[in-house]
Amino acid sequence: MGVIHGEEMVLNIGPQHPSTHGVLRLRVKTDGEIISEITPVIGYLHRCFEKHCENVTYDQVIPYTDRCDYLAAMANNFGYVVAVEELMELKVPEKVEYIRVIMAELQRIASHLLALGVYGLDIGAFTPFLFMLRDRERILDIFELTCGARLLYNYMWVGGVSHDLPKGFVETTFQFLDYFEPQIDEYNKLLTHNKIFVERTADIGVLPADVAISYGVSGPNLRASGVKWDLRRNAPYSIYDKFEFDVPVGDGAKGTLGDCWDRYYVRMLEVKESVKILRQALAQIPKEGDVHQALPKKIRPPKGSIYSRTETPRGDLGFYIESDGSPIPSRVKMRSPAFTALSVLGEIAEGWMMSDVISILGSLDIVLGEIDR
Amino acid sequence: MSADQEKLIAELVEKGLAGDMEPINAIEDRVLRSKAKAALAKAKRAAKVAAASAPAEEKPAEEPPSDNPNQKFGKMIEDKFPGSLDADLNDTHIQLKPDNWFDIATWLKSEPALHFDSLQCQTGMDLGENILEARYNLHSMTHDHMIEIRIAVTRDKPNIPSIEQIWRIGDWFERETYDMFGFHFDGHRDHRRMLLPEDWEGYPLRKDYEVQETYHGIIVPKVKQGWE
Amino acid sequence: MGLLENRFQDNVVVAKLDKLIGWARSTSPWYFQFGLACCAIEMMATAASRHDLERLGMMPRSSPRQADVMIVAGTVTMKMALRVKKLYEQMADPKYVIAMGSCATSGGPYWQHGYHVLKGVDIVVPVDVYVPGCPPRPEALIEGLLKLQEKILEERPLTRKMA
Amino acid sequence: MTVDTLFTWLGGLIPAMEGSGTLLVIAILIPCLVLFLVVAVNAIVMVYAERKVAAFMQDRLGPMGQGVGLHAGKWGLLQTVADALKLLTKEDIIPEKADKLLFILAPFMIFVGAFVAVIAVPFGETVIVADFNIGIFYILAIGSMGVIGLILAGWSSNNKWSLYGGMRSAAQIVSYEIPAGLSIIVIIMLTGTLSMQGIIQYQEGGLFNWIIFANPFTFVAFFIFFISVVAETNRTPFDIPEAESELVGGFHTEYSGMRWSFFFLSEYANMLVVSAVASAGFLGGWHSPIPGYFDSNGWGIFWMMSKIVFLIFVMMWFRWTFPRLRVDQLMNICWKVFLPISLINIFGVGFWTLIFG
Repeated sequence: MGVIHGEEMVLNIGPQHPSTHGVLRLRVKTDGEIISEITPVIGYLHRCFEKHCENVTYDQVIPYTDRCDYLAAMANNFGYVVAVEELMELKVPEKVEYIRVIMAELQRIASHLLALGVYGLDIGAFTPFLFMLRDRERILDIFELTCGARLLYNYMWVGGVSHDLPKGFVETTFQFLDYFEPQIDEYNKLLTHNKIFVERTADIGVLPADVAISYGVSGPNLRASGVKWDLRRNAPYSIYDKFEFDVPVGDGAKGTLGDCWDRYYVRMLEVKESVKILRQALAQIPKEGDVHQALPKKIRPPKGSIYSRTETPRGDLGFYIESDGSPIPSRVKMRSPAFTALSVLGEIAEGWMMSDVISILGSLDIVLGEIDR
Repeated sequence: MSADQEKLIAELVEKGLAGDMEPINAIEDRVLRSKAKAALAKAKRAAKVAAASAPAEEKPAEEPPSDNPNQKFGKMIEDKFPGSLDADLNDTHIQLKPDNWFDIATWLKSEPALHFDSLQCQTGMDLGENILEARYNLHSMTHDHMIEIRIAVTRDKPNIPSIEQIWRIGDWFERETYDMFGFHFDGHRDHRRMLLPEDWEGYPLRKDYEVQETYHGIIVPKVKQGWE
Repeated sequence: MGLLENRFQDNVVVAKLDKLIGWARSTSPWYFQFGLACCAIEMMATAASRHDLERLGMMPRSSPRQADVMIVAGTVTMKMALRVKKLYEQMADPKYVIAMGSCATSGGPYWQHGYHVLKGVDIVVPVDVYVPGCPPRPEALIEGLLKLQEKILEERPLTRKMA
Repeated sequence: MTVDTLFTWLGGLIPAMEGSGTLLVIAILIPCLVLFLVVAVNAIVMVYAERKVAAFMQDRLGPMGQGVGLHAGKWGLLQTVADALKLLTKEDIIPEKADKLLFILAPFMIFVGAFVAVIAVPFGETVIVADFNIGIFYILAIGSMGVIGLILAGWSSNNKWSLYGGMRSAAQIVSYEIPAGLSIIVIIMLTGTLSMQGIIQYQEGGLFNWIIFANPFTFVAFFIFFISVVAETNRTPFDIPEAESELVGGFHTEYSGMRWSFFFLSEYANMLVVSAVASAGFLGGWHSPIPGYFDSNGWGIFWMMSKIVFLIFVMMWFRWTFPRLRVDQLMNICWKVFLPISLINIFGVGFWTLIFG
């Protein structure tokens, strides 16, 4: 590992560390508190997703996509299923599209809640984390109501969804939204405008827009740097063009544009937008229609390849699927947004202090299951 | 199957090809409906294959200025770097030779009209008979168009110039593709395995990959003794 | 505790002492946050407000030295297996392991084609309680923890065991 | 119940040993034993209270003793007793490369620093172990001995995280001693004596005679003292030395079993000492807020303990709401904010007493 300088200390923020959001190792060169060099080492959760995709049929891959980004399982299903349907040019009934958008937006709220809560935990505030998890539990109840699972659902199938909406689903979700909206202001009071929290996050880990694009960063991290890029708006898939919502972009309110506070606040605003989408979707959802109607008996997409992207809570989730006409995909490559977000850490976290590196890592909101696939 | 059922399915397939699925879905008898659907799917596939081969002949006849990005930019690459194309253009991708891929990539990024500033995804492929292929999906944030570039190399000489200086995310994408397939990206500053441990043998995503027996004394293969 | 371990004949006093030590250890098993994958999120949800782990006296500790129970929550891969073994050895003595989820128990959904996945954490560390599920529900994890508390209660550290 | 009154009283009881050395030793040992019990029980109750307060603030139940087998009390009351017993029977790991002697010595240094300071704390009119005439000065001096223990712990466990924790704690505690000391000077300027009983006597006669309401400068001095004392006992928002999310365990990463619980014990002993000083110095010690009532000797202990418990509750309240500061921000606040203000306070109090007499 080369010559270790006298005063510099090589430190492993090791695979097991309270705030690395899973099994990520940061090999850090520090002298005193200042970090001079960071090299993330990943692969501790490499579960051979792509090898599995080459050995199981199209619809058996769906549970594996759940387990890639286990914080936003619905969004992963959605991404994979949209890609396969695009490959097969399969048209899905209206009601299924609405159900998928509702589930994806609920999942976005749940994932952002946990991301914001854990970020507060990294900075040292314990209580917001538990408040946000308590509200996330209510969303998990709604998911449990529909498909019986709490975290990993295997809910969206190619051509439809596994279970139709239960009776009273729309009312319970409306009840949740009415309960949830005032909670967001409570979080803002508790954490967002908290003087110490702002002190710890403003002007820290600034990610300029061009660096972000060159590193392929996407999602809230990119929007916090001022780039208005949201797949639901720029390249609408499914029926996102039916809803009107605006895309929150960082504006450097509490410090320079693209700092940790912006990334945090953009996620908070996105939760509000998702609530807006949910209200519209729940109002317009067609009552009748069979969700199993368009389920193809045998999924054999024609020979060819497709690259399709969807907007998950962490960014652009891309699926490159190559099919040779047989029911088993010949190659599925998952382009994970957290993978690109982590690659930026080496660039923006150098020169900061130890506690800032943890804060920057938390603000990027990475999930190791998706990075290591 | 009685004659009139066959006739019924035939004209249903005509309607299906024309695009409206209502009559097929309207049949109550499940067996008949699934037969009709299968027939329709077969007919569709036949039509698609015919369509795919159709443009091949009429393309040399005259050059339709098709707005498909792959075609358009493929031609631009052909004019700028003659002889770099590996196969004739089609709608899905641009096939390139590996040798001057670095200058094409810098040009693709710096050219204001193209301005492909974000490398969306890089995929490795094992096409069998020792051909490895690296596929790049490039996307431009400003013009919002997307192309796919494929570079095929053989297993014994898998060298592709690395583009990690141009798109910084290429650094990690290429390391992962090397880790999984065994490409060699010349000029890559940190050419190490990305996901697997340093001392892992073999390249897992190759079709003919055999799992190693033990790793640091732990039995790796899928079945422990006495399980099966 | 090394000196006192299984040194005494089994009589009333020692039995009562055993019960007291067993009670103390089973009432406050501090767990070592060992979140690897999806089960870690479910473990966090169990430790949060609705199913509160603190009710059972379990406090999350981030350093192996102060933890008694290691909940292996998630898929253990080959690269991570050596770390799991090393961390297990760092823990102070009466230590227990709970394999949470089917990945930690037997490799879970990745057992067939997962070349990089360890087929069960009991290859590297001795496991006390296996909690099935992918991910196991919070109630299942709490049931696993209660099972572990029962097991700790029955342990007789002081009485000499028939070697 | 100071030591010398106890000594004379015992001398009267057993005339044979009147004035002999052994009697003096006994007279010293009994109050120290009582004090040790007070500190230990306080630590156990405070650990339980902290977990319950944290739980109720976070909308959950906290230790309810609902585990299997014998219950841990009705509302988990015996939870901390179980924790202590379990920690007693844990394996005691001393890392091989650690500096063995310092590693063993560190927790006791911290605990001694906190425990010895409790001797001078007045819990009532006569309920004090040793009424020094330099009471408050003695407490501050002994209190700062704990820092050495922290640095020793950080250095001797030969672990990079503990080294970080040790260095950070050295910087933080030493620098927060100064604003705390300066705000104590404000009290001494008003009361004229260093002895704790003297300070409290000065504040007799109801709520508005307390030093905190003496003049605006002492009001500010109280808050500066309280915040810098929170920093001295490593409590959030200043818990940087054992930052849970950054430095795994901070300076006590390598400690396990009973040795580790000494850190826990001394943290609560420290909290007891500093909130006692704060309530004795600023909040009128064992005087009752209403001038006439409940002022007899027995009630004194009640008032003193209620003020201490209230201040400890506020510290716990801080812990579960505030995020954590960064090291340089912490230094910034101490040297650039607290120090100038406490100097202005001293000047202000001097000026105020000059004018208003």
